[in-house]
Amino acid sequence: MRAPDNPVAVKDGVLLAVENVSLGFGGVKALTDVSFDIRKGEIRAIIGPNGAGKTSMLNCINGFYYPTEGSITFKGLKRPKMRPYEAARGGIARTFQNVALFKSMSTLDNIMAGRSLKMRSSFFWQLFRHGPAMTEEVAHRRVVEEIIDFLEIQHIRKTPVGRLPYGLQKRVELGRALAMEPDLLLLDEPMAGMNLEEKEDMSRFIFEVNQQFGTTIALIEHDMGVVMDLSDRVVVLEYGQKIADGTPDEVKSNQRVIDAYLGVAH
Amino acid sequence: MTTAASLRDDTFPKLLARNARVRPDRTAFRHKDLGIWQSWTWAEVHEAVRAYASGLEALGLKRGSKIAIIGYNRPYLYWTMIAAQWIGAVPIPVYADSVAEEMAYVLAHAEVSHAAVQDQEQVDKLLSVSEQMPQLDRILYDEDRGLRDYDHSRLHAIASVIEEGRARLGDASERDRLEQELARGKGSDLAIILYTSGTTGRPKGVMLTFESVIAAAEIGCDFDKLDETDEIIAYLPIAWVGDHIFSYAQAILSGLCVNCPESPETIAEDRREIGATYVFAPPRVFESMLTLTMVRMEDAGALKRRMFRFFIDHAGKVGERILNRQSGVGAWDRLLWHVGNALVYAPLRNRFGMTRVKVGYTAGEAIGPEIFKFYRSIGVNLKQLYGQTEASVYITMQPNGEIRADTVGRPAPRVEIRIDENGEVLYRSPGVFTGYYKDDGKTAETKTPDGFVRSGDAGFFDETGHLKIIDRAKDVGKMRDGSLFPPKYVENKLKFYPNIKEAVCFGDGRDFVGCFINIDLVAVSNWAERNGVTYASYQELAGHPLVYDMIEKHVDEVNRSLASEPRMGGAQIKRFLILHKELDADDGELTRTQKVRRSFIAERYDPLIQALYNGSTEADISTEVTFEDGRKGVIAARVKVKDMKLYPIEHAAPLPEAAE
Amino acid sequence: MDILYKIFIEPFVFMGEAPDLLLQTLWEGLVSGVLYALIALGFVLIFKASGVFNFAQGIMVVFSALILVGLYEKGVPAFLALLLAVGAMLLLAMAVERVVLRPLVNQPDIILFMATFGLTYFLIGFGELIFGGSPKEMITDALYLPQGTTEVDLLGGMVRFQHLDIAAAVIASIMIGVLAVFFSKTRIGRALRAVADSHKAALSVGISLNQIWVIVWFAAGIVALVAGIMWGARSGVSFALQIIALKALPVLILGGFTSIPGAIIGGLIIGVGEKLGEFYWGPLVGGGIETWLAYVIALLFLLYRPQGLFGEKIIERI
Amino acid sequence: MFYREAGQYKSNYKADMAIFPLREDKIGIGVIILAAYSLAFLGDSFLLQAVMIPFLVFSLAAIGLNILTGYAGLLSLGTGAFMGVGAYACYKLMTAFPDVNVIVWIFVSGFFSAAIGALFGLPSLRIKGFYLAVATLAAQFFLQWCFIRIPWLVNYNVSGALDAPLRTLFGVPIIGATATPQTRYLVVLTIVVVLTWLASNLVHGRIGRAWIAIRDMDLAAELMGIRPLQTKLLAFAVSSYYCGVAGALLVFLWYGGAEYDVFNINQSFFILFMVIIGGLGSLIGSFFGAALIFIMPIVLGIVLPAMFSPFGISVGSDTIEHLRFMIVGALIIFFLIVEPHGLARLWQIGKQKLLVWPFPY
Repeated sequence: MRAPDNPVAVKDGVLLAVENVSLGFGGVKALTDVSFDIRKGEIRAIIGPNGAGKTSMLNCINGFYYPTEGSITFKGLKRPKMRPYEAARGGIARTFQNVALFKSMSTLDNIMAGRSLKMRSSFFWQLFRHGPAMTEEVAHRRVVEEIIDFLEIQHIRKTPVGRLPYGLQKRVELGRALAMEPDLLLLDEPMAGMNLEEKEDMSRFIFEVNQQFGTTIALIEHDMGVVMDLSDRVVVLEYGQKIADGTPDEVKSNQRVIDAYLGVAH
Repeated sequence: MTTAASLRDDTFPKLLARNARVRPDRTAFRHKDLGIWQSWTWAEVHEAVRAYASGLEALGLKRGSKIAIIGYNRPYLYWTMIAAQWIGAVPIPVYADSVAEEMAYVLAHAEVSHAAVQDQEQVDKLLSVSEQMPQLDRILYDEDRGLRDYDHSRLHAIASVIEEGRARLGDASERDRLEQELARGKGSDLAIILYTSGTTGRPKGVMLTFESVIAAAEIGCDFDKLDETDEIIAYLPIAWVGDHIFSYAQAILSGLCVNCPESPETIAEDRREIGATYVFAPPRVFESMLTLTMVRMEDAGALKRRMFRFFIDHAGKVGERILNRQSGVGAWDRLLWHVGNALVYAPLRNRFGMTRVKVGYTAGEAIGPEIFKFYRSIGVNLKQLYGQTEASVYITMQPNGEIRADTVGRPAPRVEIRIDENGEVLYRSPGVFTGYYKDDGKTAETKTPDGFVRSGDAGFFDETGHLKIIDRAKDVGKMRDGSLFPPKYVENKLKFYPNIKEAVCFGDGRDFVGCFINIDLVAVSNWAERNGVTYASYQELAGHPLVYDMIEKHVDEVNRSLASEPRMGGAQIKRFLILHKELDADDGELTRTQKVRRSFIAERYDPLIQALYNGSTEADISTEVTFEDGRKGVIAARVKVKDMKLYPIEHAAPLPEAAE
Repeated sequence: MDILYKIFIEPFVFMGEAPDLLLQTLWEGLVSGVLYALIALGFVLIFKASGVFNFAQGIMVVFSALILVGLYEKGVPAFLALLLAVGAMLLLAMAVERVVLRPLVNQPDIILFMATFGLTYFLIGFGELIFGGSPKEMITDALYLPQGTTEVDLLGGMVRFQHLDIAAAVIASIMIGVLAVFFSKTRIGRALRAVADSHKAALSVGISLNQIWVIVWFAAGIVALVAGIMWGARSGVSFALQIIALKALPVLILGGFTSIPGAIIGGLIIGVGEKLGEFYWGPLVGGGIETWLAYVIALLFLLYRPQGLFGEKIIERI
Repeated sequence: MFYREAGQYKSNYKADMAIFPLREDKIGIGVIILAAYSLAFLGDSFLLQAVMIPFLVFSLAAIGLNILTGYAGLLSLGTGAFMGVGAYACYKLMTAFPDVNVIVWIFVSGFFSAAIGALFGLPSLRIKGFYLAVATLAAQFFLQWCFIRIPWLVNYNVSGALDAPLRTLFGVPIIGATATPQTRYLVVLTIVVVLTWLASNLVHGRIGRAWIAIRDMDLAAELMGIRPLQTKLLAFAVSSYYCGVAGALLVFLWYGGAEYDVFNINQSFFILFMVIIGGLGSLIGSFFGAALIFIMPIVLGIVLPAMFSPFGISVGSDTIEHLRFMIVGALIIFFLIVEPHGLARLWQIGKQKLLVWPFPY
């Protein structure tokens, strides 16, 4: 696992800028005029009550939805409407709120699948599982093993992920996203449903990913302790609108945020 | 071949150079890392270690200085030992799971200037107590994970030290100098200091020379004919003398391959993958493997279970004799054993990862004879040995064909043993240590002027010339009539019965031996179910007459076996009772490691002791207990005392083989 | 150019020139469309309530008709035979629920789909074993189904209406109407809808899933019986009929797997489209395009609207 | 029980990623292939012609469908037609270029069905599940119609049927009336072994992982950069290639000539049974499925009369036929209930049991 090969020169250190984005399904507005940016190398948290549009925001960022209004600029380029796999090619990786692993595959194969983007040996050699195909397979296996080592999941290397407990599945999913060596890593509630120990492990991994590989991370998380600990900056959404943006301390003392979380009953 | 040729090669670095010469392409080390067994040949190891030695010198490690080695079994850590020895420094392996304070004591006591550790965890530990070890100058680490942002002025990656050494070795004069360093080492030099924790007090540093370690390694290699085709899996603490002899000394001496597992959780799987030919494990490993086997077989289908039982029983009858190549096994039994081998034994050995085992050893504590026999009966050549750090392991060994569960074997080759009047075992061999580091007083206490070492264990030779260890020498008491009373020995005999969970024997300074017994609830309630015994509580079950009858039978058997052993006949149990409650660490009756606290129990159950020795047939007792939720309560009961028949002491009578 | 003219201009010119023929074709398409719809309805009923794609629906059409005819041939009065056939469908529904559905509950769709294949094979073998493999005449007279034709002078030509077709259209329409009422007005019908929405919801109303399966399979069986009588009257009762059941698939695609109005409208579109295509464009390629035209229509339609005519737009979520 | 994996350690990734990492499995496969070849010399003509050749041909077709349905998760009911494309293509090629060895044409004919398959796979980007099945039905009926209506395909043969002209390999007839079952069996066996090996390579590598990823969780796969359309089309193409070759083998090396009717919808269903009963997503399952679905009726055809005759009941052949249908149908349901993941799962469980023997898990 290395830091991204050729870090793109990004103006002002902004890796991704969301500008006045709105998103609607039919009559329902999921996002209204949201703007914020993600700087290179930071951990950016997106928080907000249930239904605030956090996941929709991630979906816009990785090309799964296209904003009805506004624009998203990634690596200095305004993004056209694209298929999700093109966003992946652009260097955005993602984990999901409800684990979306390939259930019948082993941990190893799941993470190997995350290397798909980097594999390009021809169909011909694939047929023989020999020559360039095998060389490539071995080279990527090594990278995958390093990820396995990093996430401390050696003991489940060959277990079909469908049989793993939830916490480990989340870890494998993180591994699969890391395998893409992304410039921007989107984590949708990476710690949902975990016990304290698992949460601590996961926080450590996220932190180390950020530190060791310099990967920029945007994460949605409900556990405020984790968010405040991990993230450099926090953006707060409520009912599809941005209500606060700043460092954890700033956000913590923001009256609207306090209202959204505590004061005003929904 | 190794033994004779190694006269000149009297240190491990020299032996390594020899291995690189005579078997450069054979695999020396394997380490399961990144999903596969990364391998290094002797030539590669030699090259890396030489560079490492040079790199260590560059970091200021000098002849005579000490380097601590802390971590799980990793090739780099073993190589640190050879590299240090190459330039005349002394490696000091330390238990990786020690807490920082213990480590600080050992490192300060040994005055180590360098430490080579496995990972961030150990680095953190050392840094946390660094002010207690001012002489510690450099820390080297194997895994760089998490250490990126540490201050690297005194911290080095082992790989980079080796690289540095390689660069230095580019210079021919440095190469020559290093060859001279290698040649300067001699057999009488201090090779290693192994700290033993001991039961009391501070750890003591056992100093061993190359001569003694190599001599000890030779004893084992010759005894079991180890050579370069053998494989061992290194998973026991590197600070323990066994690992040092088996996975280090013998590996380098005979050129066998050392396999380091991936992580502590994957040992079972890694062991199976490698299929080691030379195996060492403490009894608890064999015990838990057997337990797991039995538990899993409970879930098997009825037919398979029955087949398994049948063949395991059959193996119990003839398996050992077949393994020992003894005559007297009928053709039919032999055939049946081979069928069983195909259906049960060989697959079992395979699951245990013991398909290729040439010889396996267990030591450290007594192994249950049932367990020991089980492995031997299914064709695993398991042996016991008796050893100590001070002897570089070997004191007694079991020669092929003379393997018994209840003895630890004959004196190992080149080892002399004598037993003093208190029953303590003393030994002398080329492997014995030179002394405790910086503790001449202790050395003088332990070593006699004629070079014998006090083992601290009491034992005796049975009439076949095999040594039996009965207890720690200081725990062996004398009864009023002067006969020996080894409480643990008797208790262990009792505890080998599954129905007996704990036994506490009394007899020191008394007329006869009396005993408290704790039944094993699981085993006995099973038995009760099968025999239609109904009961409402532990207490009722423990006091049930039928349970008493059953336990009485066990005690009787123990007495019979005691009577047949020299010097043990006096320790037969005259009276026993079954305790009405389980001995519990929460009540202070057991240590946290589940050992009985005899004197505490004697005090607490004084009325029962009175009853044992004043001839009454029952006694009332009430004890305060602590429940799981922390509440306290009182249990009162009336406990019965049983008298036993004693056997006449038969001295030279031939032993029945199954004596237990 | 010529070919384009033949495809895009000539047929329409022809339609305009002979509107009576167009009307005739439309009528025939409409009638087979109603019958397609009836079969599709059987699929929809079962799919809606149990998520099973019942491949055996086609064979149930044949099987029910066979029982009716077979019993009649053995001397059972026609309407008693009809009653017995209905009873047989109930038995079948119960057996299917007990033997197939219950043990396979919670299995993936494709497994249940395959199970209905097994059911198909079983019913073919069973039907043939009892009633023989040769085609049979539907007992049109005994059931008082009208026969004969009426020719009506319309749009400058004679348009023929078979009485049987009229009856089929009427009966099918009544059948559909009854089902619609059943679903919206009765307690059981509403329960069925609850199941379709959510199994949990159904359970909370206190309806046993197993009972519902029996009911929908029975309902599908009756629909199959009606379809069997109608088709049988038109083209004889034989196992070749099951191939027409496959025609229900494009109908389902058009209408959506869960929509009853969808099944009806889809049936009509397919029936009419197929007849028009065969009559006006078929000769261009040598005829016989009826076998695949329906599928191609459905396919093209799917590319445009993957969720079907009445399906809701699918918003993919992650 | 037979496994001795102790000591079979892997010191490089290539060995660790081998398709059969355990020695015992390698030996097992070797033994099976050897046995299959020796059957050519030990088995009688009936066994080879009526059992083994069709079994292998159907296995190949089942592998084809399994790649599409089992691995990539795309349900297809058009297998029969794709087989037909291969058969007709092979016929055209070998009659147009009689000098080129027919083995070459058998392999080439698969490319034609691959192309047609990919074409009909185009809708798979937008439609899923049973909807897609209907798209493949369009292929089935349309192509079948083509086989009937385009006389050029059969070289304007008046009978409208495909015939098998004499073709040789190394001078030995392998196609045509004079080809012995033995030589035909050897040819079919070799082709099936080679293609199975290639398929196994494919599904264990990057492409296989992409297929399974699309099957298990298509959205996640796409968000990881796997292109859905390319991946699905490739599955259609490869699948149809296998079906095409199987179709060519079926007509020329088994039937020795055939009519369009061979490639009807029932053939498609038949192959689908094999895949489901054998096990979705398993190559070995394709063989099991083919064996069960093809051989079971044959066995029933032999067993049923034998069962009735002792009771003095003589039963007509149609009754036997009807019973066969019933039993096959009932068995399909039975197998689905007992093991919905197919015989391959049973095989897997069996192997696992042997591996951990004597332990139950």
